[in-house]
Amino acid sequence: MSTVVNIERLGVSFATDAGAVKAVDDVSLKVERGEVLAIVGESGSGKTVTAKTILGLLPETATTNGAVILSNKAGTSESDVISLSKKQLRAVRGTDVAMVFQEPSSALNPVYTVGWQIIEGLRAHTSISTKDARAKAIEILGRVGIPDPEHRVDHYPHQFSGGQKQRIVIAMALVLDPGLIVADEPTTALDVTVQAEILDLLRRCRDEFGMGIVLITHNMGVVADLADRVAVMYQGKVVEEADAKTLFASPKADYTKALLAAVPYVGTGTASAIERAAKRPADWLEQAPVVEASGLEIVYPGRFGKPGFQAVGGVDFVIRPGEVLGLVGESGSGKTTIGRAIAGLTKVTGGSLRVLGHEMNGVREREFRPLRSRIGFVFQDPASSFNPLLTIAECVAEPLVIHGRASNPAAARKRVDELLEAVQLPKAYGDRYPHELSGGQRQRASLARSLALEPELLIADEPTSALDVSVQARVLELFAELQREFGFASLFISHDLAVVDILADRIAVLYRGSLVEEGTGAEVLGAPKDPYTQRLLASLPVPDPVAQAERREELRRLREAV
Amino acid sequence: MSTDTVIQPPRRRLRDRLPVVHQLRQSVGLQRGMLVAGLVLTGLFVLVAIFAPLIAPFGFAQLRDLEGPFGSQQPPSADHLFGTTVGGYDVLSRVLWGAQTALYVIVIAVILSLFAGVLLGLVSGYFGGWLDRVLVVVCDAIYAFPSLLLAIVMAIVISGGQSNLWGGVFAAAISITVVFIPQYFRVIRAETVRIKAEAYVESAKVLGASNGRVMFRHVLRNATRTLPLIFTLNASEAILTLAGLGFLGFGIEPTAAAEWGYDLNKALSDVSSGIWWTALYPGLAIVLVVLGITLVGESLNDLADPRLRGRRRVAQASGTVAETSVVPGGTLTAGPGGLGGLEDGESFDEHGIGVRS
Amino acid sequence: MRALLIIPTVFILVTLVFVLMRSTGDPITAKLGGQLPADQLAERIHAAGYDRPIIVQYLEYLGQIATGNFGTTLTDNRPVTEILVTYGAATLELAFYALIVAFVVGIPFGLIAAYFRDKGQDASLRVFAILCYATPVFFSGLLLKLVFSVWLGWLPVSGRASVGAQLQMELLPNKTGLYTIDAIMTGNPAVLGDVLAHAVLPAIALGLLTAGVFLRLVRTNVIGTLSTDYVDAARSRGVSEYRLVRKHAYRPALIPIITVIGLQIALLLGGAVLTETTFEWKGLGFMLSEYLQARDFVAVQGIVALLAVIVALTNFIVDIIAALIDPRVRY
Amino acid sequence: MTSASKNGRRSLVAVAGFSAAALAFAGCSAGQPADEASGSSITVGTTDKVTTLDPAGSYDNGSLAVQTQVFPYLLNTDYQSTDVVPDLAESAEFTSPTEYTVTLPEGLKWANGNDLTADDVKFSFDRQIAIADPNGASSLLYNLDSTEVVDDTTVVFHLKAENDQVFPLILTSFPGAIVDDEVFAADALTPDDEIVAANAFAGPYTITSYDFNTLISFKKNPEYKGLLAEAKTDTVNLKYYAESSNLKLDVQEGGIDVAYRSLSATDIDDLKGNDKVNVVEGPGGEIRYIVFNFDTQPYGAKTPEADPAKALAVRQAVADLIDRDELADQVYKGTYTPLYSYVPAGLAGAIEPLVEMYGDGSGAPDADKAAERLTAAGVTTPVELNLQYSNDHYGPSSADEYALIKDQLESTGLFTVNLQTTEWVQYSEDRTSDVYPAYQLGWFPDYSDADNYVTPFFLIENFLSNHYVNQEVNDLIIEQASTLDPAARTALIEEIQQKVAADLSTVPYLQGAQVAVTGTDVEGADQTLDASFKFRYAALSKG
Repeated sequence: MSTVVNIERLGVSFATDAGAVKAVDDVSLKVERGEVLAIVGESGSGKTVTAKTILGLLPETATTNGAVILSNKAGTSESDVISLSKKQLRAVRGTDVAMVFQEPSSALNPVYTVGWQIIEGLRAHTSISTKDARAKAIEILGRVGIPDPEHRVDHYPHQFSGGQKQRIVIAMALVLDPGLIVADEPTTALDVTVQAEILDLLRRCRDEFGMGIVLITHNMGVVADLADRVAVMYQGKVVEEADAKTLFASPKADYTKALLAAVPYVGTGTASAIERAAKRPADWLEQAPVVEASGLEIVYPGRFGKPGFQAVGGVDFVIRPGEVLGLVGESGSGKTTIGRAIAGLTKVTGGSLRVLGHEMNGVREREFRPLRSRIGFVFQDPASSFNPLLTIAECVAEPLVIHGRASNPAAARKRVDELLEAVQLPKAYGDRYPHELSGGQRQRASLARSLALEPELLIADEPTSALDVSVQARVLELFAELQREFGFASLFISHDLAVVDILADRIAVLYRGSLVEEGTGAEVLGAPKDPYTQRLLASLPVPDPVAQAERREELRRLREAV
Repeated sequence: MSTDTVIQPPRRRLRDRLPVVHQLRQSVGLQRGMLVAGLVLTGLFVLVAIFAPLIAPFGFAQLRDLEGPFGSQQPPSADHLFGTTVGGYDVLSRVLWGAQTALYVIVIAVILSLFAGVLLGLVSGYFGGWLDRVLVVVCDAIYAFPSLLLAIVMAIVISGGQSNLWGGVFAAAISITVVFIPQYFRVIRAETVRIKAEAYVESAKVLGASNGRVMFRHVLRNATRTLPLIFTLNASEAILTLAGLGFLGFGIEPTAAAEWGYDLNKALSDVSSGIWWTALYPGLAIVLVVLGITLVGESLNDLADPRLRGRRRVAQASGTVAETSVVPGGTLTAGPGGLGGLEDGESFDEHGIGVRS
Repeated sequence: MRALLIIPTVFILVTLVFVLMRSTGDPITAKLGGQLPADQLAERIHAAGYDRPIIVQYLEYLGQIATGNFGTTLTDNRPVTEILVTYGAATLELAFYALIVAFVVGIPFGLIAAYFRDKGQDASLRVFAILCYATPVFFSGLLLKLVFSVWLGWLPVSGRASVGAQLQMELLPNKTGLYTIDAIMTGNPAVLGDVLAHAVLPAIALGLLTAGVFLRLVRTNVIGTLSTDYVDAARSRGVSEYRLVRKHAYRPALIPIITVIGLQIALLLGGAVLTETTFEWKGLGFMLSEYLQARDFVAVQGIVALLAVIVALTNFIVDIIAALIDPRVRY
Repeated sequence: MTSASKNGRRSLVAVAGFSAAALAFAGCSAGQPADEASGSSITVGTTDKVTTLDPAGSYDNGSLAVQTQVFPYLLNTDYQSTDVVPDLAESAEFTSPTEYTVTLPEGLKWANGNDLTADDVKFSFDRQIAIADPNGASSLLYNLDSTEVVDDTTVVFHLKAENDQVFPLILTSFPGAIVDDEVFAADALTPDDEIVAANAFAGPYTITSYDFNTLISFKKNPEYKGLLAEAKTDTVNLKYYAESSNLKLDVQEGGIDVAYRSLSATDIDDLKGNDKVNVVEGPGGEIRYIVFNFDTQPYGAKTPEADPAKALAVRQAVADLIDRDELADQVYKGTYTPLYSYVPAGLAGAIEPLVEMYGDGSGAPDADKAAERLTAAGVTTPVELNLQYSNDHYGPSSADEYALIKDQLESTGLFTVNLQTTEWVQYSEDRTSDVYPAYQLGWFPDYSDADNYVTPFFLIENFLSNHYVNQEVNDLIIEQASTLDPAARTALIEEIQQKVAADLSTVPYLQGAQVAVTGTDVEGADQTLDASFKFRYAALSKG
């Protein structure tokens, strides 16, 4: 097998406001034809920069040294991408190497048809008649699994689902059948079930079209599923490189070991849940539930006569004091809507939802306000959950000031310091601004804020999905500790079954606004009854190539059955 | 294990926190050139405006000095560097004093429209509902409103027969204000709607903060980050509108204050008779000041928006390696002053006002 | 739907103007203040009913509007509809020529500035745009007149057509008021040449002012879309930088641009009082300032109502064009 | 990359193409845009505006300028003369103290062929009174009781007051135009387009094409049988301008032949030095004066320190200090001349009382005399004087004019002047409600006779309403209006001027000259610039 691309001693640094920053330092990698090389690492490790260098897509502020030897499709000639002129670079892009982007919805031009955008790639390299170009576009759409390509070729991007959009992005990369595809986090933005299909498609590219694929990801499950060889990057350097099986079986670099340990493995959490259940007091079941939903319906009103959108249609569940209910579902399943309804951010339109003994359907803000001190909320995006112009101490002191526990932020500072200690953040961080903290640190501060008034109920809306794997592990540990210590009831919302499994006593699975399955961790993960839950479980990749191979077979069987 | 080492970020020196100085150090290449040029011109304008009484050789309405009257339409000479106008005033003094009048009008016009516009935009954006729709309709209606009519009404109602400096300045300022309020309203409303959906505002609501507290403590301060840009654009439009009103004869009475638009109007017939200096200097003054202010506004807009901001090309692969990259969220995105900027905010669109074209 | 907003917008404006006009004097004092003694003036004002309370006059005016009678102007005794047509035609023609210059100069140079971002051409184009925007139009108009007509003598000083040409156009039975069309109807190329020559300077003066706005608008928005993911994606497929600007970045950038261009057109159609005065182009803008000084209530209200309709209509048309460009709105 | 600059070049080419095409057209059009009408043609430019063609609906000079060319008047003044003689009429005299009989020649025709008879005359005056349009001049017919048609060619005007010497003059001005009773409506204004379409004209010219306030084209009227000599030019085009500087550039570049009314002082001064044009001047009827409000002026009747003697001393001091020559030269560059009396030079009975009574006796200012007057009257100096002027109604130079007056009064240390201005409409309302102690005013004559400069101003109930009451002057004015013998009437007018000059109800200081700028090949402008203040195109000829 001839090498498609050979990166020798690559170095890339950027000019930022705080001076020059070196993102990639002395990296050497090789990709053979028909082989998938996964580059894995946390954000800031330089993996995306390395990938973009192969296509010369770095912004002007970047300077590179070293060499990236890329051979053309037929393997007849080689060129060093870094020293290519703009014109030569253009000739290489699309024909010898192509890229698949992370966000499918923003990688397609909203105002042009998908057909036109595919033809653009063809027209940039070959002088081909529009009729033939259109035919080629239809053919490539068919190959990536878009139904009824003859008509869909003239549709616009917003008329496709997330998964279909990613298929089109891949089609655009394949149309000139390049020697190498660089896929930058191709499935991160997709739901788990759709992710599995896209990984299959990429596998076909490798097997049927014999292309080399450079897969950039931070998700070890995906690596286990698709990768032949793996390179682990940390702080701009390649700390370890090996074939998939040996890397997972016997990692050598400490960083790799730590990374693998931090990745949640679905099913491992059920043990601790059973042990927690045992410690429950006998009359626990009869205690008044903190949250009780019966036939809960939430409809978002449409604009100017367009029909409303029903986000939640008839859901029943219960959260008892001190219990963690895991709410799992893909995007559009209504899980966040339920969380917001409990917190009084979204109006309940049907059925009943009793929170701390208070009926939320037709609630009036004045009546509900005193109850707010008994509810805490942790948001998903650490970057925007803090007012950028206030210091961390002021933000955490906000609940204390609002509910009169302290006259002003300064008076509350002692209590704030205690809270920061509780979430393992040094007191000195109180004087910093939110943007001076890392994602993980900010999420801890957000936890501190939500616990300021020792609420009885804490709603966490995908608190760790925006964090790196290692940081996520520690935040989840902290969350469990705090839950044991404060004993609050909690609704933990997530799209990742593995994460929910670690914390939840009971798990509820949502699908398009209705509850398809509910039970303890063992029941739901061990023996799922509902077909959707089964498919959801099967398509979740586990960080072990061997086990992942069996699960792939099981998923294919499930798909034929349905 | 990559533990979170405690890093003590440099306390941001006060010098860094001043708005323009901070941007100045950030800017690079051509953008720095434009910002510097803009600042020089604007600084000059403000200095001249403040020290006009000292710099100007004569009073703005002075017709004669010890040796007798200046005479009308005298060409530039030793004691009248810019010559004299048809009315016998010294052009140089009128230009210098004119800066003072222009500064008064800018400050008053912007202050009047700033508060009303921002508050209306905040409330309308935050509460939405029918109040929002009504205010939007009224704002659209204002665009078609002939600000000239308001200039006449204000000229009468305010000065009430007197045409002193303040009467004239307020008349011009108020007629400009009505057109500026919708501009502030639109931008702040869009920002409020955007910020209202941010997590930290929703968290404040969940915590049970009152609407007033949420609006003023959280939303307002973040929504007003784009104000320096709007302030500069309105300042330049204030001058152009004042000149327009002056041209149509509704400027400020010459013995009450020196006003460029008024002098330019008077100078039109001179120019067709070959007397160029009475028109050239006030015209140049208007153009240079508006150029200066707009350059500053445009550069501020570019610097606030990371996409538009150029960065120094770093020397060959230099710079400290991993230290800063430990901060997850990567080195490419973070930077002092946060991500912010106008990426998704409504790009500030231009509307001319009736009297300017 | 923004189209329905035409009615409330016009209604608000006309009411606002009505009250303000009535509170600042009356047409009789404006015309004969310097000729008639106070008592005779008061007598005539009373006869004309201007001294009645504003509410009464307002209801009477609404009654007239309801019956479609826009009334005749008070100072020159002509039906309001007639003045709207004659002066509206002049403004329409000036706006048409000015927009040609604005589009020909503004849009392409905006694209070039975006393409050569932060290089020499970009900075010089941006300063040029700011200069166009910063120079008062009567000052630039004056300089243009001095250079091109007085010193070089190529172009006429002012007005919409020379006397001879105007007379020929007067003879036409179906005179439209749009001199370009009338000139073509006369069949005499010299008349058309004369009308075009008269339009060059005002078009350039007003056109450059608007071009300055377009240029900055296009530049900012195209740069904005140039840094989006889909442009990066296209670049990764080997599409040339120049085509990226012209095709991939330009069309999506049009959506925000169209709304502002629509507003600029509405303002131009509302009449450019400064340009019209400088170049003797008697359009809506110039006449509005004349009628305002003469306190001709009926005429001012008629023109303002027309302005409001123009602004509302332009917003409506802009929505349609935006829908054409942006498929997300259409489906 | 090259393709990018190609796009840049393509747009540059587009811009160049557009202007080149326009220039090319301009080239060929700069010559003869249109074939010249048969016979000679003159183009006149002005910045006046027409209110309406219908004489019953207008009372301003812009409309009169057009009406004079196309409508017949019973009486008129010939070129360069001030005595009123029959024009359309054959004879006109008082047949009894209250009856003024006018006879018409036989067989008079309108340009459209309709007969012009006594019925047309009665119709014209009856409709003026019936319509009484707010913008019309019906108030001038205050003395007309009724109009009687004796036969086809004789009309008798029954007047209220006897021997009214003013009535014949009124027949020559605004309401005196005779209209065609078969075309005009009796009880409403007739739209301009209908009048032009019906060709209802009988003056020296008729209107062939009419673009309101833009361009009017006149054609010589073969049917004209009036006082003036036959029109020398077949076609006269009247072009309207918004901005005086455009009018100046057009006449300077030869775009138009004649420019008449409101060029700025700078324009005229510059054109005097230009050999391509002639600047022709004639006596002007417009006068400028300062009015004192006897109640609210310093030491006025209604002020706390009311003292008529001191008030008079203040007025006299102002009259002493105004330097008329400096105003005329520096601000108006000769387009206005110094005025030392209430009746402008050029009219019968005009004398210059202010020359001897104030200043240094020869018309120049005298600071010491003013100081003496004030100390004699016990007035503490400097006197605080609020002076008001209008910045838009009386032309662009008012501001410079009053800045100079303020400077003249203040430089002597006797006065501190607080100069104010307001927009015209508010100015007219405020001045009659005693808001301004002293203020600027101007006057355009309704008819060119001394009466029109005294009656409106110095009767007890007058146009100024400045509370100036002098019974003796009041009676003299009423008497002169009905004095048949011209010499006796002139003596009365001179006496009135002496008396008012002593009281100084107003201080006149400038008289506007009529100025016309013509191409070097145009004659006749000097002939029509006379005390009638009517610019009659019939006198103009070219080539």
